Amino acid sequence: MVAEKQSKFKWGMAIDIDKCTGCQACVLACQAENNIPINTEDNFKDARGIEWIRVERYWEGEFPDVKAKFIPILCMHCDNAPCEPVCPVYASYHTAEGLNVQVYNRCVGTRYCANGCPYLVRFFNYWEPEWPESLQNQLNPDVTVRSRGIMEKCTMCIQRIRRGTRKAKRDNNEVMDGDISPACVQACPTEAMVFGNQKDPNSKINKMKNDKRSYTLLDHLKTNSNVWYLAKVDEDMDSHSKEGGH
Amino acid sequence: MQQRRQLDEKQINRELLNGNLETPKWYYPVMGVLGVGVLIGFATILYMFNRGLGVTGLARPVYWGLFITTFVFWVGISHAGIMISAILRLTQAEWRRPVTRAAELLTVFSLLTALFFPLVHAGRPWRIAYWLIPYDWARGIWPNVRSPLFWDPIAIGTYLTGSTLFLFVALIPDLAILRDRTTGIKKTIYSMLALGWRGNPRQWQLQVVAGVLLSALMLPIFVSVHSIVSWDFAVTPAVEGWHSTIFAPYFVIGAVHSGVSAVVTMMCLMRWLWKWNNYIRPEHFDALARLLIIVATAWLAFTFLELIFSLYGRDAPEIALRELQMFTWPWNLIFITFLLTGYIIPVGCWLFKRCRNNIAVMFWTSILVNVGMWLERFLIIVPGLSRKQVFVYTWEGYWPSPVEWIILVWSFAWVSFLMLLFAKFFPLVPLFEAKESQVFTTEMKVGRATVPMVIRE
Amino acid sequence: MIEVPVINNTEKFNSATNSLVSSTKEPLGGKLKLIFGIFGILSVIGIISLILKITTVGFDVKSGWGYYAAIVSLLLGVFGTAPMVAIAPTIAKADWHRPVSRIATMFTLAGISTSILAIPLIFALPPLVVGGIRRRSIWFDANIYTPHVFFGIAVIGLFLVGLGLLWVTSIPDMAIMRDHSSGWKQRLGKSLSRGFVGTERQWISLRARIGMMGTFYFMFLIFVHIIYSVCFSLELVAGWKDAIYPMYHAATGIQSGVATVIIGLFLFRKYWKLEDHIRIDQFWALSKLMFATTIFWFYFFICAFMIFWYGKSAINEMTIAILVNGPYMPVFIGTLLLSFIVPWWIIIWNPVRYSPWMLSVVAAIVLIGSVLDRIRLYVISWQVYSDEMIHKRYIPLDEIPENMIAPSIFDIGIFVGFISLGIFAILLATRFIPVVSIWERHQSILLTRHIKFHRTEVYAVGKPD
Amino acid sequence: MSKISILGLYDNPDSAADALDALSEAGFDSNNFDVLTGTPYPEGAFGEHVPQHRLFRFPLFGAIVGLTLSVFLTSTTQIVYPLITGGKPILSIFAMLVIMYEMTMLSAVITTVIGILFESRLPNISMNVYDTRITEGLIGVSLVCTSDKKETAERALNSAGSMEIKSSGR
Repeated sequence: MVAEKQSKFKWGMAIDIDKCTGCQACVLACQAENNIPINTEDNFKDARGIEWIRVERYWEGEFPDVKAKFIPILCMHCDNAPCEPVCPVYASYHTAEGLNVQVYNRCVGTRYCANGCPYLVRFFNYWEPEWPESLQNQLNPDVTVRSRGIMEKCTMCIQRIRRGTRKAKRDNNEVMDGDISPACVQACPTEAMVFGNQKDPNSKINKMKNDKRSYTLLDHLKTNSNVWYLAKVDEDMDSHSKEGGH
Repeated sequence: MQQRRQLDEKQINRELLNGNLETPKWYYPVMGVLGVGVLIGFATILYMFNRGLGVTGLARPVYWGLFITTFVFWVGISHAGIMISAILRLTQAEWRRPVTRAAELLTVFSLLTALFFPLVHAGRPWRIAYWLIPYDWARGIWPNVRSPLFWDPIAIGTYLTGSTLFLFVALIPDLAILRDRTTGIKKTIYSMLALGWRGNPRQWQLQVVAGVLLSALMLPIFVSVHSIVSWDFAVTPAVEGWHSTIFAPYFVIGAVHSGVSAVVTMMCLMRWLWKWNNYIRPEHFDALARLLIIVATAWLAFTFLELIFSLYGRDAPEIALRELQMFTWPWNLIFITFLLTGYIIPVGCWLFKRCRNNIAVMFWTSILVNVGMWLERFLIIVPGLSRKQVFVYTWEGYWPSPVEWIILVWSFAWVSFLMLLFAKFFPLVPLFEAKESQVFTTEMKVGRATVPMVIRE
Repeated sequence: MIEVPVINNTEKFNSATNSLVSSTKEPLGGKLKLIFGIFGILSVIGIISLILKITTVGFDVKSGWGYYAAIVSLLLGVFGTAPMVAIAPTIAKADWHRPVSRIATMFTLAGISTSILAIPLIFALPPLVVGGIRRRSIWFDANIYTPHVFFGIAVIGLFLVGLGLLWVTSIPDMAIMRDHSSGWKQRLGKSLSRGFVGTERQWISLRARIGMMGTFYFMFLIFVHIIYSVCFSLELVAGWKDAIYPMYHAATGIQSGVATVIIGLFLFRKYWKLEDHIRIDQFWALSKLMFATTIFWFYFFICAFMIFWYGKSAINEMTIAILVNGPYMPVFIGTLLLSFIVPWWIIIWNPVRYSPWMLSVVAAIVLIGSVLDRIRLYVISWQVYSDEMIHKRYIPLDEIPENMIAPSIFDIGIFVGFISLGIFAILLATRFIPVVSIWERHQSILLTRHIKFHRTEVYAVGKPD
Repeated sequence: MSKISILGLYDNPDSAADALDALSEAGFDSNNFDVLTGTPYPEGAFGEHVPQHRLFRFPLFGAIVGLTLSVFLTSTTQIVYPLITGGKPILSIFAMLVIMYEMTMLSAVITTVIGILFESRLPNISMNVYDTRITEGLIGVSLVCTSDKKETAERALNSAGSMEIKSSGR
């Protein structure tokens, strides 16, 4: 693709399922970082909760010897994203840095992209978002507060990426691997999640994505996602995880 | 066997203009009721704009619900017009004549209504209003031509413009008749609209050529419109229930099924309300029912092909989807109702000549067909979304909220309101076609039998 | 309403009868004998090469049967759907079809070649259970030889129903042959016309029978097309999921059928001297049909292609590689040109639709196009089939072969031979059955009039129902 | 010399046809007189000369215009904003096809309607004399001639047995 050659970044993420304990730290960090409205109980009841990253739990095996398997799912920032071309107003498109971005200002809320997304990581604002008085000052100034009627989704914390690249530019040195990390990656206690630049040959993510355990979700749809998962080291579960998620 | 009555032009004028030159006594009460419905509908829409889409029943993963269903439904109904007037004109079917205008009218108004729904279902309709329509000059970035949601307005706009012009061209001679029957301000308005029609051979010849040529041009548009609407769904690989290659012809044939049935419904109403028994005769219903049997059967065949090939892949999401769609409450009930009303009951009736010639039966069966067709779209869209991929993790079914139901009812009130409004000022049955059929049909004696003859030039 | 004068048609009737009956009577002149000889020899060649193919290639080498399958599918279209040109207008009560219908219906006789060719193909088709595992099929969990049985029954049934249709529609003409000819023809006519003398009751039952047989034939045809297209190409490609494919197959089949009828009409009109029975109106109407079917080719194609191109999933990309831009891309481009673009562009002009020979040129182009179309569809599906691959979710792009396989000499022999066999059958029939049905010709004489309308003369058509 | 228009009304087609013959015998040019009916009759039913039209050129022209416009619109939109969506090429031909097709058809239809109006000489603001009974089944034969020919014209119209003759100067 033309535009991709111009940039020296292609961001990506790798998640080691083997290290994931399902502690939900990433979920909380994401909610705090990105001004996501509080998911109250009613929100979840009418299936309108917004969680840019979620931890799915799968029970494997029969009681008593059951194993829980956790898999954090966020926007895969696919290169062939089914959500992008269907948007009539270019609100969702692919940046030169390989990110799948959602331009809130353009979005008119047709929700077509959400139908196109096979991972269900795009969310619609049904109501005007509200925060309790105590949290008013907690909002992140770098992130837009999305009004009602538009789609939103994981941005790989684009505000942090911008900050990192700008800083590197200012004290003119290269962006080192690990300089930039989204909130979820930063918050992960077991360092199961790794974020980095795929065009940097010796970045950690490149090693992980070329690992023999690595796989991507729903690869038969050929979305060319930029989030890789490293299968759990567990003989009787490898077979499952190969088939994308289950 | 059609019982042919000779009608002179005076009588045709008197009978077919009875809705325009004088007002039937049922007119104002009916308009009042419909008007109230329309107002309630618009109020509801404004309320929804004000509060946000939260007032609908939509929830993840069903992001499209009743609004899109109804949008597809009305686009489907709109296929009545060109089906009747174009295809039957090109195949020179004599019985089309009294129906053409009403059918084209239905096309125009149902398209207008259909266009409402993508607007109201959007999260920020006011933005669409000044960003996408007419075109996006506001932010210096034009719409994405790769998006099916951009193909839709183009296709539907083309169809709407085309059928409106078609309607107007065919209306000119009748406007001239009205011009000659009215006085005062009405006369001036009609004279302006009639563009000084005199009815010399040249104008009549062009009128005939125009019919054929415009039909030939509208036919490809007619096919393309619903194909493009179906591609809204079919192009998304993520939704197993939608990603099927048969969708385009399947939607088109379904649209013809529902559209022609809607025309039948309208013909019954015209016969009952304006007493046009000389023009809308049982033989017309008979012919339409025969046509509908073929269309409906083809449509059923497509339905089964689509079903077979969705299961043919034997993918888990597909099977889960079909289980939900056919065997899980409440969808199983809807599915059965859809089969019964969409095909089994109506076609079962139409097989018998007695039913085909019975106006009341035709009325109710045609209404059943449209109930079924609405349910079909609902069954395609909602279950398809609720089981779209392995990652669906919220299993509550979507069910439309009162707001959505009110807006659905509003659309019906709105269409009939517009139709009646039109019927007050313009003739619903093309007078010159009625007169033409008097000239262009005759009878011949073969031995003792009399055979109706059609004159070809 | 204008008065239609009652005129006496007897002499018109007689002249029509005589000229049409004589078209079967005329002695086998040298030229005709020559033609018969050529087609006979070619058919023999075809049968020989069929036997050779079975013995040399054998049923296990699936890739060797691609062209064979393509030929069968072509014949299903060219000969099988031609009668639709007679059936459809009859149901739609159009009045132009009367001189055409007999020629169209006679192509059912050519079904003999399809039925012969179908039998070896049944043995070549792999069973539903391959390597102990059941492959994807529209027969789901049926007996593993279901498609073979059903296809066999369907093809033979189509042939028989076609013969029935031909016989029913020509009963009155048999009666005429019985009365206006001598020798074996008279005896044959006597036995086939089943004592038809044209009573009211006989005509009514005849009309009912024609309607019934026509509908039967149509249903059988669609059934055959669906089974054939799905079982003999679609199911052999792992992951190819294309709900519109059967309809596409049927539609393109009808396109080639219309083309065949146009060419047949042209030749019979020219060499059987039927100018005063087969008028320009018939070509005019057929050209419209041709135009419609030509557009349908593109419509059905784009309906499928758009979904695959936009969907962009691995399965979609595989399907596009197999159908469009894979090894058979040149063939596909040829199809696109000859099945859609060229004929569409020629036939869009009014003068073309009035001139029979121009129309037949277009029809020939369309036929070549449909040959290429069948090759593009069938050869690769038999080429990529393998007992391991068939169970995969989809065929990876790198597993798709780079280059296309060329037809063997036997394939060409079968192609030429069995088409000639069909034509031979028809030619034989024309010695006995008038190529324009006399009774329908009488009907059109009876029901169409040129009547005076004030200062002009108009053409009026009676429409009894 | 001032021009006037004369209108003769007839109650059956044959006498109207006679009137046309009488007029041409009286030496009027067939472009100057015209038959007005409330019903489309088959061409030449009154022995009038069948008018020629060039309607079929209009849709062709319109189609070409629409095609060029749509090609321009779709290609520029994608070239000016080279935003990659879903890994599709910047110039996605098959997406453009849909829009090209629709816009071509649209402008073809519009030009056709314009052509119809143009070819049937509408809107028509000529002050020629007219009678409202024509749309009730009477057949009018209208004629434009110089005022000195008035008598001959009226004689011709009367000879065919017209119910009524109206005339107006202009």
